[in-house]
Amino acid sequence: MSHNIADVQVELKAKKIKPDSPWRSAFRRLFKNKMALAGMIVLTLMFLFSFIGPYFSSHLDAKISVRNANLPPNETHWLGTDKLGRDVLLRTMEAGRVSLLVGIVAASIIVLVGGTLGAIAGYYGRFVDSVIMRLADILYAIPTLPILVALGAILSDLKFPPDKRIYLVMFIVGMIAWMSLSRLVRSQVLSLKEQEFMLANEVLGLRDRRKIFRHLLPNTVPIIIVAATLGVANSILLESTLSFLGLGVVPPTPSWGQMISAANNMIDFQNRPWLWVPPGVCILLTVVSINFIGDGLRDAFDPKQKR
Amino acid sequence: MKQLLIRRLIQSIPTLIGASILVFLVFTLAPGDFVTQMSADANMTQERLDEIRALHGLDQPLYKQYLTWMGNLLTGNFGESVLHRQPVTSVINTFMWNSFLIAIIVLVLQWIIASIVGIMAALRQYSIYDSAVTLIVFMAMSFPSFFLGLLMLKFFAVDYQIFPLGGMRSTGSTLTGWADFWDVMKHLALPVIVLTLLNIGSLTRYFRTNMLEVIRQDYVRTARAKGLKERVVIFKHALRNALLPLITLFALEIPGLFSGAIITERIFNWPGIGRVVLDGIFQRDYPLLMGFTMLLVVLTIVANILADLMYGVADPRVRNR
Amino acid sequence: MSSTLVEFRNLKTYFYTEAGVVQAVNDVSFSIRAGETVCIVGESGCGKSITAMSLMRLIASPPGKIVGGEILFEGRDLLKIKESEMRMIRGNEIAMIFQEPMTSLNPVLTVGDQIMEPLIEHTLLSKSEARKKAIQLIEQVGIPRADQIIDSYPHELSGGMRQRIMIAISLSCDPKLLIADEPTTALDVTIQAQILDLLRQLKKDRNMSLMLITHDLGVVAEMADYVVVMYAGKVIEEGPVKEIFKNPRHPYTKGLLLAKPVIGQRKERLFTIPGQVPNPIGLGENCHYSDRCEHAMDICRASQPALQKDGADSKVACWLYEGEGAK
Amino acid sequence: MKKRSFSLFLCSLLTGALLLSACTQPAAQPTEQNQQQPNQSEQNQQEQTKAGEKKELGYIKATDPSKVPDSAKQRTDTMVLGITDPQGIFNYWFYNTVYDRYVIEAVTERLLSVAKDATVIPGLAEKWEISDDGLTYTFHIDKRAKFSDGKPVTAEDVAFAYHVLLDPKYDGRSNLSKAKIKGEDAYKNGNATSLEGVKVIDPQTIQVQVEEANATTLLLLGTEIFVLPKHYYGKDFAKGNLEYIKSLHQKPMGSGPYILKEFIPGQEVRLVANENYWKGAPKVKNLIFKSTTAETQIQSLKTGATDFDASISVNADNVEALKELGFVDLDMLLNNGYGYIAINHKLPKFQDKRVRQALMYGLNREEVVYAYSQGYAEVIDVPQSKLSWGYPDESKLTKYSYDPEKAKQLLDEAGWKLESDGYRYKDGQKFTIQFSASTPNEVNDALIPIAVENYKELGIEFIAEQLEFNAVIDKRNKGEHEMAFLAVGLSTDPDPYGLFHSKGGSNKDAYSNPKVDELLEAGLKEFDQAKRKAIYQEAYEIINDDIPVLFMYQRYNLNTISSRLSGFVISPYKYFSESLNEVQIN
Repeated sequence: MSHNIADVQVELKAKKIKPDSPWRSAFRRLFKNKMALAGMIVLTLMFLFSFIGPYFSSHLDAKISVRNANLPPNETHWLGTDKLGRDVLLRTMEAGRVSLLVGIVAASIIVLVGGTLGAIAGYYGRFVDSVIMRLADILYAIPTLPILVALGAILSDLKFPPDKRIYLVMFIVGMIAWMSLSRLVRSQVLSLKEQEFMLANEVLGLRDRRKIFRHLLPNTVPIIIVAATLGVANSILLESTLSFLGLGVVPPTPSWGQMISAANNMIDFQNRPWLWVPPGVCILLTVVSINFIGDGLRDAFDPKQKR
Repeated sequence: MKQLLIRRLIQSIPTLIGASILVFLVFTLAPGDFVTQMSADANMTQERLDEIRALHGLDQPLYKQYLTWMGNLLTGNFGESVLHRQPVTSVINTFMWNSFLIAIIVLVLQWIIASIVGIMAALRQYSIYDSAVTLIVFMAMSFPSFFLGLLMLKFFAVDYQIFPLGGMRSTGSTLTGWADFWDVMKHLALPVIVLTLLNIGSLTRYFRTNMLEVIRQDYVRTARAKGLKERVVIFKHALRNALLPLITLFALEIPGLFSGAIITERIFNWPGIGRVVLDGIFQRDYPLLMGFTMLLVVLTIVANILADLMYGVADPRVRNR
Repeated sequence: MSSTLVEFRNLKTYFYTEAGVVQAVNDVSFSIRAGETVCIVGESGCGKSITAMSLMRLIASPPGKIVGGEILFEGRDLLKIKESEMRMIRGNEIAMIFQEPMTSLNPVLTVGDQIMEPLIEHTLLSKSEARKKAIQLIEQVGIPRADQIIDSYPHELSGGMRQRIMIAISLSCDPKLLIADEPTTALDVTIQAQILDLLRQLKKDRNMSLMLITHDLGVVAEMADYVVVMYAGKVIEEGPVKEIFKNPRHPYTKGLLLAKPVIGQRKERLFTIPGQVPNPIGLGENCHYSDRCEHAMDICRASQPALQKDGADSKVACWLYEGEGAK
Repeated sequence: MKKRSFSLFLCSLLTGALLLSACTQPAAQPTEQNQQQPNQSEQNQQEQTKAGEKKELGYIKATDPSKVPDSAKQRTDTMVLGITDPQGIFNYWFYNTVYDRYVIEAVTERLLSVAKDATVIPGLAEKWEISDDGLTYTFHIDKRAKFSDGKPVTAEDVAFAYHVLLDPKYDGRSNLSKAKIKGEDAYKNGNATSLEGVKVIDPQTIQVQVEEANATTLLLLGTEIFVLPKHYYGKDFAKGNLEYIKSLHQKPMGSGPYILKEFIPGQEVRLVANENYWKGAPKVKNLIFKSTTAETQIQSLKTGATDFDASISVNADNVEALKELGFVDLDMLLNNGYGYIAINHKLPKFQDKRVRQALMYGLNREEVVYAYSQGYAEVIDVPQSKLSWGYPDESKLTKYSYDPEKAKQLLDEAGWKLESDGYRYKDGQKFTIQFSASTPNEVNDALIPIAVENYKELGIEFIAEQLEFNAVIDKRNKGEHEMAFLAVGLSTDPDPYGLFHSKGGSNKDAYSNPKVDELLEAGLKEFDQAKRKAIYQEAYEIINDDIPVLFMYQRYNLNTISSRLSGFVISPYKYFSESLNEVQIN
């Protein structure tokens, strides 16, 4: 009746059961979520539209010609022309590059800075916690606009190349928008610290850094993901508001926000929809799809998620 | 609890000082001052500009300006707004409460709708209702504020004239009491709708995420095993735990009640503080800006202390720390 | 023999997941008599908890669903009655305690509050009466300083004390049946013994039946009047505890008993049953234990043995005893 | 996925997810945002007017007065004037924005006024004499003049005005020290208790002595002085104590046609007619200034919320929309000011006149101006309004119409050689221009793309940077700018001293041309208008040739008046608010 170990190992190998890493199963679950799928497709189209689209346009070297300004959509200009006679379709594509990159730059900073600082504040508590949280208080209260105005001037004194400036602006925007995420991560870490698995780590004598990044942060992944997707979405919207207030991208480089804000009087709004509909739809599709992907990621990533 | 309060109040003093220095630097770093505006005038001469700067102490070294400003602040004198040539406190007082009126209505609406919609979406996860709500919520979040504002203005005020074209009261209205109340309500309807739509998205998703987390916990299953009504299980057991992380979000809304919505106030011509501060930024009205920002800093600190206190009340595990 | 309190008849509970249909509980029938302790034994994943949850009708649907069979409680089929009627039974006539005391209590409500809830819900006691009853219950489950404990929070109590509170909660409305889903697995041995003594004592005082779910044969030996052995969603053997321990019939039951360490018998290696519990998805019509059973015959791999009477009060589902080749 | 750090992985996953392509059939494609197609009034859009063709100027009558909305008709005794949000400083001595000035001119009056064609006419003073040496000015106050509380306007009130404007603590916009009144220094910095040069002869006459006079002194002492009641504002007034005056900003009192009843910040200003106004009671009983925004100005007129608007920006869209209303008169006139591009003469590359002329020839200014205003602004070649008597004879000026070849030729002459990379270099330096553009600004939005293109053709790299308005002005005041677009307002007097004299107050471009300096100084000293006109003719010819700044445009200004109102007296030199007592509802 006795079976020795060897046979058991043989049998196990025979069945070649691959251990299923959390990422692969998360990926599989992500693919099953139909909304997230749609989001990914639309977002990929947006990327192709923005980064590859322009090469197909026949108006690449078109000069500014006030003659055919504000033409409605016609066969040469599928989406009509803007106030300076430039092809709206081409501009929308080029604008996509700026808006998408701006969104991702700001969001990754929010996630990196906010998540880390939140976890550290939550984990160490007392002194470290109050310093980080008070810094967050101050930054939270300072209105972003004056900082951006001051920043604009400083950059001009330093002779910073104008077209790169929007990314630095977005870096700064990221640096002053991480507070709400850090606060959420901190509160999550505070309650997580009470649970047994952290006590178990304590017992194992793991280094603090490992405990924070390997154990605490992964458990805050759902909140981080929600914040990351909101971060990308809000950054794209913030860029458009900045353009509305004139602090966004420097003409002639276009961004979706700038194209919409160009049509901010009632007349363009009513009589020339082709000026603001394309960028508006682009922002809408991009932001909605990013949010769906974020949501899908949240469901897929959640270790406790039973589907 | 009291001990936590005292510790936090003591901690807030260095924060206030740090904030005041940062606030002062941010504004003085911004190039030009309100006198620069005047230099565009044809009959202005450089001597005259320097005279005015001296009168306002702008020619003093930075640290001296800071000390005088802080000195006045501590005695409650926020200085005089250069743009409105009135004490900063009275300028803030006139405009802030208009912003507060809209913000408080939006806050109440936003939290009620977001909680109901968010919880329902969590309870019926992956149902049609859930994806419909998610879609609408994402759509609302994806509009730039001025875009949504103009769209609303176009449909409701210009094309169908259901709501007035902006402003806070009808022109030359001498109404009082309830009539005046309804007149103001009619005027603030559109800004409230726009702001609620804009803010509702992220909150609904936070409610949904937290609710999903909590519903799978063991104690919810225990509650059901006790034979409690489903309503009690969800709203007493599950919701209380789901609310914990959102308390911090609620506390963070408090400063927002007073800071005003710059873009919406501009589009709907609402006499709020947001618009006044925006003009203040572009016309370099330092006393007004610094005074108002310090007020917001104090509010934020109070809000955060409140958040931690409320968190302690709500979550016994953190309470006795 | 006292009357039958609960009778499971061909209960089928399936789970519809992405990977396929999991037949967690597949045609299970057995009964629990009033005042009797029935232990349901089996490896994890054999469907014993699902059976209990089906009795309480707490299967989350989607993805789970009770697809067939009946559960008669005092003659009433619990699967047919309306949800509101079922809710009146839960916590009142049938109560349940769970394995994980650390997370089974709501962290933000006081212990007293959670004990009083079923009282206020089912027995319409006033708040003050409910509080007095709660203090009594806390004392009955053997926790000192009951009047202070009632206002404390779950995180302030030890694992053992929390399980006692869970028991206090379940007993608050004098249920006829108490389901205990591996109540002591998460506790250390000394506490485990105290909890089991408490359960035995309470069962005797209140003439309550106890449905104890466990994978620990030691607990079965100590507590059970009657034992039901489950494997891969089916009942493969049941009988009085002495019969099962002295004269196990089904090869799987034998394997289980052999795997138990016996004091005094030194062995260099404990017996292990070869192979693994089969994947619950796509179970065939064969005897699910056939690929691990050393007595497996062709018939075993072809079709399923039915649960046959085998002796006075025992049953077994195995082709060995199907009259054909009774050794 | 060996690497295990979660946060890094999160970002790569996010971008990774974005680049995935093949996947199963997507269920719910996010719905296309369906835009409701507004009414297309495209027909007139097609026949684009050629750039630069003149648009109609002057008073365009309403085509169909009957279409005045009922809500406006119901206001039988009230008129609502739309202006941008005033700041509530209704005191000429301390106001900042022109919107406050509209309210000021409804409530208070000035010592001397200005006619439509900018000539000085009586105000509160019915007549005035200037001594032969031009140093003593005597003003005789109209006996009928009374404040709204019935008390007469006296010389004492005028003296009060002079003293406040020269007070050591005065920080308002008026710059009376330019008039150089005798004893100003002693009063301002010394311990004199009153201005030596200001004498009250009798309640109706006041005499002012100045140390040095020029052609603008009369304007400084007369048309720039608003007279406020000393008995109301002067309570416990002493040198250095203006606090009480400042507390009355929102409760002004003056001798004007209207009395301020109520100011609702951010909303409206309500005024009622001053029945015993000394020039006859105004015809409309109630006056309301309502705050309007750029987004809703035209709609307010359309829905009858306002009867008039002074700040609708002039472009083809707005004019077309206003004409569609039918019941609105459009008073189109040339704005008394011009737009220009400042050049920093400290930089060697701009010091050569030929380079500056090349920058003029090389920029297609017609296209920029047309793109910005759709024809509602005119390109200028000299920094003066066409309506001013000081405007030079155009035949003697060079017209810098767009001529890239001439510009290239000038650049070659100036030694900027064209290299292989398409850019011009001189002693090793590439010709680049850093242009500081203030935002948001419609002119810059049009100018930058065109300038980038035009100057690239010449071989000049034009780099635009976006800065907030004050940042641009501050940068220019410190002389750290290279090029920046600015607009400036002109006064009733044609003297351009401020911007083009080397010691001019607003000349921050280090431009200095001795001949121009000499002419401008002579122009100021001369009193006779004919002689001054000849001086300025010569000065402008030199400026036109020397191109101290790139002249851009003089735009149109638009006052939109509902046809139910009439009687406004408006010109580039006279705001609508100074003739409110003549307005009537027809």
